[in-house]
Amino acid sequence: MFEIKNLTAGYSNESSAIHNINISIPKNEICSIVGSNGAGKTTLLKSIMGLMPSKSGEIIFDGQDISKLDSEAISQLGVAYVPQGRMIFPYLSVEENLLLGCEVRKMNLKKALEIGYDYFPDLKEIRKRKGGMLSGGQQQQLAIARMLVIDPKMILLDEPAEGIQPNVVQEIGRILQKIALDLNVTVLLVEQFVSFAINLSQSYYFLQGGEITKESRVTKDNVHSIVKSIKL
Amino acid sequence: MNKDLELHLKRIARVVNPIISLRDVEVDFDGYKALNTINIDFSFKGVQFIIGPNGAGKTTILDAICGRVKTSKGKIIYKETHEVQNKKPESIVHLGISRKFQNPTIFNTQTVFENMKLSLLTGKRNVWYLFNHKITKEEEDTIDQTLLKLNLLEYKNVISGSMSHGQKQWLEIAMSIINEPELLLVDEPIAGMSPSERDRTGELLKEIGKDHTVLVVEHDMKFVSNFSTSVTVMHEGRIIDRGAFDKIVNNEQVIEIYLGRQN
Amino acid sequence: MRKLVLFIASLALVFSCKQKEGKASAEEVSTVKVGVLHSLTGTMAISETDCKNATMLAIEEINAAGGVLGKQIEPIIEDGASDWPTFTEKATKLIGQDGVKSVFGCWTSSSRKAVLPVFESKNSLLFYPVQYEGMEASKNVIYTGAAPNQQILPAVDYMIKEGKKKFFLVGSDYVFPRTANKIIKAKLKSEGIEIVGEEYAPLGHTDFTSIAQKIKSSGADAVLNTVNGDSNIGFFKQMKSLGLSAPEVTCMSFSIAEVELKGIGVDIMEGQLTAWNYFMTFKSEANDKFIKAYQTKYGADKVTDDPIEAAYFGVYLWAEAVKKANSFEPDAVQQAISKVSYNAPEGVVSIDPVTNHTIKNFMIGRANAEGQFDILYQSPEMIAPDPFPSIATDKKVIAPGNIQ
Amino acid sequence: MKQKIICILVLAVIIILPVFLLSDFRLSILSKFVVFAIVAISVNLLWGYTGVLSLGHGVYFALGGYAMAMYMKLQAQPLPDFMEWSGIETLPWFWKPFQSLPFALAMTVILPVTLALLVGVPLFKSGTKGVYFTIISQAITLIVSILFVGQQGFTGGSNGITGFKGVFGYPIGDPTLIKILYGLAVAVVIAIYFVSKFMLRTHGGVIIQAIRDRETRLRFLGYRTDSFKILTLATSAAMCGVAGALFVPIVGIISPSLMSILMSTEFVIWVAIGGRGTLLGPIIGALVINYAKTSFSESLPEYWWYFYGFLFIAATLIVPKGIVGTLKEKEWFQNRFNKLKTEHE
Amino acid sequence: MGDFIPFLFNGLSISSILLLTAIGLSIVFGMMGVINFAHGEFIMIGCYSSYIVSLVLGSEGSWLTLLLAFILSFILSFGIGYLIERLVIRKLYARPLDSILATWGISLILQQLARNIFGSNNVDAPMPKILSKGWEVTEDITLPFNRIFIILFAVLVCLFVYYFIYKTPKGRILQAVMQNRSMASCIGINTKKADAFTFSFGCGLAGIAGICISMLGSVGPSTGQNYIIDTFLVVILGGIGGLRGTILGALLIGISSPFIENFTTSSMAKVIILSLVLIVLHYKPQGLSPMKDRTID
Ligand SMILES: Nc1ncnc2c1ncn2[C@@H]1O[C@H](COP(=O)(O)OP(=O)(O)OP(=O)(O)O)[C@@H](O)[C@H]1O
Ligand SMILES: Nc1ncnc2c1ncn2[C@@H]1O[C@H](COP(=O)(O)OP(=O)(O)OP(=O)(O)O)[C@@H](O)[C@H]1O
Ligand SMILES: NC(N)=O
Ligand SMILES: [Mg+2]
Ligand SMILES: [Mg+2]
Repeated sequence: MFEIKNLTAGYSNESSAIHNINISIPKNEICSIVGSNGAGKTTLLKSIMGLMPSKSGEIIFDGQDISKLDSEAISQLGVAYVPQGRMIFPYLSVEENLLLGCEVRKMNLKKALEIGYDYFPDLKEIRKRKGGMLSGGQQQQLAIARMLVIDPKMILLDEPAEGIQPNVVQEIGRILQKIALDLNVTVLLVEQFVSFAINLSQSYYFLQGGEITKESRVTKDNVHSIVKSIKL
Repeated sequence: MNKDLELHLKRIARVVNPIISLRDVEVDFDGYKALNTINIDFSFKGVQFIIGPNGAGKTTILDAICGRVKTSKGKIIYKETHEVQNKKPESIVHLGISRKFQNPTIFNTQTVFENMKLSLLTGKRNVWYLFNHKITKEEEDTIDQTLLKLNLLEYKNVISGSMSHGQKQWLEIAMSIINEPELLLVDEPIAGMSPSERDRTGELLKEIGKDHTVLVVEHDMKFVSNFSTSVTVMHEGRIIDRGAFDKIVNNEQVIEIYLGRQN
Repeated sequence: MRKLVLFIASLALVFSCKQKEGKASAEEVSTVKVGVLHSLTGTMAISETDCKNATMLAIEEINAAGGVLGKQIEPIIEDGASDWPTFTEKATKLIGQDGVKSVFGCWTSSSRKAVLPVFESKNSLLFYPVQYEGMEASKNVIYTGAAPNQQILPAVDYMIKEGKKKFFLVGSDYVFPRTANKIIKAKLKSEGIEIVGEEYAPLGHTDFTSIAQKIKSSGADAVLNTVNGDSNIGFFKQMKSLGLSAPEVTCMSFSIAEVELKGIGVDIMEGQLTAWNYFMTFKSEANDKFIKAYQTKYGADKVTDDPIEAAYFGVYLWAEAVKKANSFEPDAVQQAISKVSYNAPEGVVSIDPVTNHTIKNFMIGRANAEGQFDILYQSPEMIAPDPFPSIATDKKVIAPGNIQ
Repeated sequence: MKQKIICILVLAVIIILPVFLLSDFRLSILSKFVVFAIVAISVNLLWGYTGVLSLGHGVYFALGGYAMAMYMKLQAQPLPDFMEWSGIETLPWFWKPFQSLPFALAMTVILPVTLALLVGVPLFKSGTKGVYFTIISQAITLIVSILFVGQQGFTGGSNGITGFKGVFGYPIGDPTLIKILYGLAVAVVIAIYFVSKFMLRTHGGVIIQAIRDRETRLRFLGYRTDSFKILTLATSAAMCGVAGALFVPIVGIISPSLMSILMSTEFVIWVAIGGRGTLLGPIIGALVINYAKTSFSESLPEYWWYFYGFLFIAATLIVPKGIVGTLKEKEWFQNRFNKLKTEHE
Repeated sequence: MGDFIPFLFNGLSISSILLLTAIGLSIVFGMMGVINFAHGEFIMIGCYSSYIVSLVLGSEGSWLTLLLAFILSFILSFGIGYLIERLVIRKLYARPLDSILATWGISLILQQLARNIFGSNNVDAPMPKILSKGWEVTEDITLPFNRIFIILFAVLVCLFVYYFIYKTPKGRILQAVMQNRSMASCIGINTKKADAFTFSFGCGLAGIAGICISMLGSVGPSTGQNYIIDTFLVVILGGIGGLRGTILGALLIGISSPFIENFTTSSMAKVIILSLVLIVLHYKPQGLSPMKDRTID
């Protein structure tokens, strides 16, 4: 169970980019947050991840309020993050980028590599190249793989489909569903690609101007009407 | 390579009266050939897409044209007269080639208006002129109109760094089109945009494409199908097909390596 | 915003005005002000601080003995900060603002050159305590250090007498070494002796690999060293590790005194020669008294050396001259100073009326294991100064400030 | 409007008052600070606005100074004394034209600008940026100062050039001359302030600030950013040269220590503490720091370095935008105010 | 040919000094982006460490003194570096040019501290007697043992640092933090610790370099100042970011020095070498072995 209660956060020089956010995601579910540009989606993820101090509210993960923790501690609790803009370590090789999180956690590197290349076979061919030299899509794939190999309990994805070729986007959808089900991972997916996101999710929140204006569970029956109803 | 394919590629590569032609272009990054003997012309006008798997070399093609990466072989010919390979980026811009980058790269500490002013008065004219230039009413109108087109007019005096990712994308587009370049290179213009904005961007590109050439790299197939006049497919640093969207989506190889089955 | 800026500006002004008044009104009749201008910070502080101390010691002693002409001496200390323009500024301040009657100070020729115009235009008097390259005889400077003919030339003579045939000149890249070497070269040429090399290292240079190598390959048997304090450690270490040491290759230094020797390290310098007008080991009653007073005041581990001694007796000479002239005015003091003498630690010194330089002793010392110099040679009598050695120039001093 | 007039009046009074209030010595020290303010403006133009940090501006300052000093030295002695004792018997050809004041004055600008072009054209054209330029600027300063020290016969070596008789017909140290020089320094600083203010108002101002923020992008918009950088470097060097030329008659000496790394770094510090990227900041910075330095070194020279050191650290940590930059951030001011108020309650 | 060997040897020796002083800076400046103008003062701290040891153990140099000096220099400069990182540098990671000012201030303070503690006089740090001798290869050629020692030591340090940074997990973690601090913390790295360690490690290496310098020359409050520009130039010439470049830069400058000094004076040689470096940088503005990436600006 992941829960956000009355979260308000923002950049120092303005009022606040998000206000009074309330979100709750049951374990092992995929939840989407959709919203147009500037709605505050990235801000929300950043404040969950501890990259930005929240002004008020609580973020409860695993029964613990993580809103005052720093990113490192949050990550160590098992929260993984794919940021907007990839943030690949440019001078580390693909393989080093991929394994870094595992090295910090003293995990089995060989197994992690296998898992990573299994998800994204394209990365295997370029494993010796420096992360900063990759194409945008390759970096995005690497960013997602990097998050998956550390065996997270919860993952935060900020527009993960951006810049990725269509067949891999489909693959990512499958992967997310699979890890949620098989590996007990809770997924918080921020997207503007509404149909892609809603189709994967069990619930969604609609973010507008920094506030949640719509939310609902997603079932087989209402998927289409929801996708239609969201106008970004 | 099989003979038919070779012939096919030869045929699709050439057009009459191209705006930009790549002849045996090769880009080499410390031994890695990001572009491998590229031979292709792009015709005047229209929104022409380049698609292909991640790492195929699409961005690199745009980079080579606008002078951001050095080609190790071959020629890039603009309007059949100017060889632009390995020229300085600023002189390529002066020929009428403009580039929009994948991530928004705007001047964060300046206002939207100043960003626009900077792109309007490109450095074609001499340093002294630029230094003393006072903006004219007409020029301000041009800026306003472009901003209006992109729904940014209300942000005219906002410091651009404080806008969201999407808004920065718009500004970046506005900056690339304000001088009405003849060849506009656009890399993933709709990344991070919402569906309605995507449509607006598409319409905009289409409109520019009426009089100018727009080369777009994009992964969103819906977008490609709606707005493309032609599609070029790349894979591993080579061109593998080109044609109308409907034809391309039925190419088995393209489906295999790029589109996926259940589309 | 604007207002605040103005506020700050006016504040600064008020402060600077205040300072001026504070200084000007504090005049008292029972004291006479003198300036002490040395580098107390920066690279030259190493050497100059000791000079300042010696000056202060002399002033204290004189004050304790009742002062001069019934007045206590009030020293005003300024820091030249090892920067020549700062010297100029501080000299202007001492003379113009504080109204001192004379100034004791400067070490490098550069700083002396920098303050010279100030002393000349304000017609004040500077007591300069360091050996230097000559070519100067200002009316407004009393030189208590050696002129070239009181240090450099006799040292070269000594080396020639020792049978040295091939000379190598090494120096730091500034005015004293370059000009000194010009004189030395003229001298050696007139003696028909070969100069096998001349090298300058930037000030503060520490890596003497190449220079030492050049000395080695040149086959020199004598090195004349005008390298400045700091760099000498690197220089001698490098010489040593290439196996260049006395007596096969004898090095005569002109800028290493006891204070520097302490820093360079006894084992590196042992056996090397230096030329000065005073050594701490010099036996005289006056010297014993001086060393005792100096160590009592500044610590038993303190050493004295030539510039310290020159700075010390400079004050006494000034006091004697003041008494003789019965006036503190620079002009009168300058007139009177050649008529007095003082029993300095190095012997009885006096000022040559023609050149304003001191008639001095000359000695050669060899560094020993205790960090002192054993005196190998002492000039049979005091040497008269010749700041324009005929060997290097055809100029002559007629009177202080009058050179032809 | 009214406020503006009052402001100008107050400023005028503040500028004129020292002439009557201060002793000659203090006034010439103040003139020196004003000269340093010119330097600070020039450094700020390059760093604060164009984003090019030079840690070698001392060399431009000193070149301007040497040009002036050469003229003044020749006025005092037909053959400078240092040439004599370095064995140079006739005046070298490149010294000869410095007998003319107009030539020397022109050179105070031409020499630094020439060096700036020699440095700027190849470096900026080849795309040298950021820290690379910063370190290289230091190296260049080092090169020139070693050359100046080494060529004692032509430059006075590490002594520099001193021993002037006077200038403009007045002897050095003459009270009238000191006042004239003060007036001159103030006039130049005001002129240069307005020149840079004007420069920044133009489109060029926007361009150079865009260079500071994102140079590569600007090139892809079609700007020859290197030309603009060369232009600002040259302008900045010219300003520095003028400052150097004023410095020499005021202080009475020029020496290689003025083109040292230490000096050049101090220039930058003044700007940083006053507020980079603001017009008034560098002036305030130069005046305040130099005032502090002088009063400190008169009373507590030993501790000056500690204080100075802490000042740099404080400047970057507590007031990273400098004095003026911080004051400008009204919000900051307001916040402080509010905080105080709440603390009181 | 006979002359060639001492030249080459001297070149290597100068290179090794440059390399030792630059390697710490290459980490702090190249990897972290902190322009540490106090780097020279960490070298100075190292220099004084050997002096301190000699004060305690007596001024007869021995291998034990040397060993203790190395240990003390590393600990001292590491520790002071750590303190400074915690207090000052930490807040400046996003502002590289500001770090110039702050570290310049630190450098002034450290110099003055040294002056107040040890006096303004330069002091000599003794070394093992054997090292002050030389190996007489032929009558004309003597290779000083201290130089040989320093060359070997530099090679050792280089190998160690290279291995540590590029081949160990710990090194990779440090690299990651330097390349993207916030992302590194998002994958669970304690960036504060990594920052503090990296900076102090760089300072520690400077301290070690200081010992080697004290074997050649004197130790004074401004010793570090003599090296700072050369050190920065080495890193710049090599190209910011990688150790390979730094090694290349040090070798190039070092080896060419004695050859140039042979036909001109030391001052002129310095001018010529600096000018050559500038010319190389004109053609390779990012240094000899630059770190590339695709981001614009
Ligand atoms: N660094 C910043 N400083 C100040 N304001 C910011 C900053 N980044 C974003 N904002 C503001 O915060 C608001 C929310 O931005 P955010 O990036 O969270 O939007 P988003 O929903 O992620 O948009 P997008 O889809 O474009 O990524 C926007 O109004 C934006 O202007
Ligand atoms: N500067 C560079 N150095 C080394 N390799 C590079 C460089 N730039 C690009 N490459 C490589 O060239 C290949 C093509 O890259 P490019 O960015 O052109 O791909 P793309 O087609 O735009 O992919 P995407 O759809 O992911 O954006 C990639 O494998 C990339 O790693
Ligand atoms: N006078 C000297 N030694 O400079
Ligand atoms: Mg976002
Ligand atoms: Mg791409």
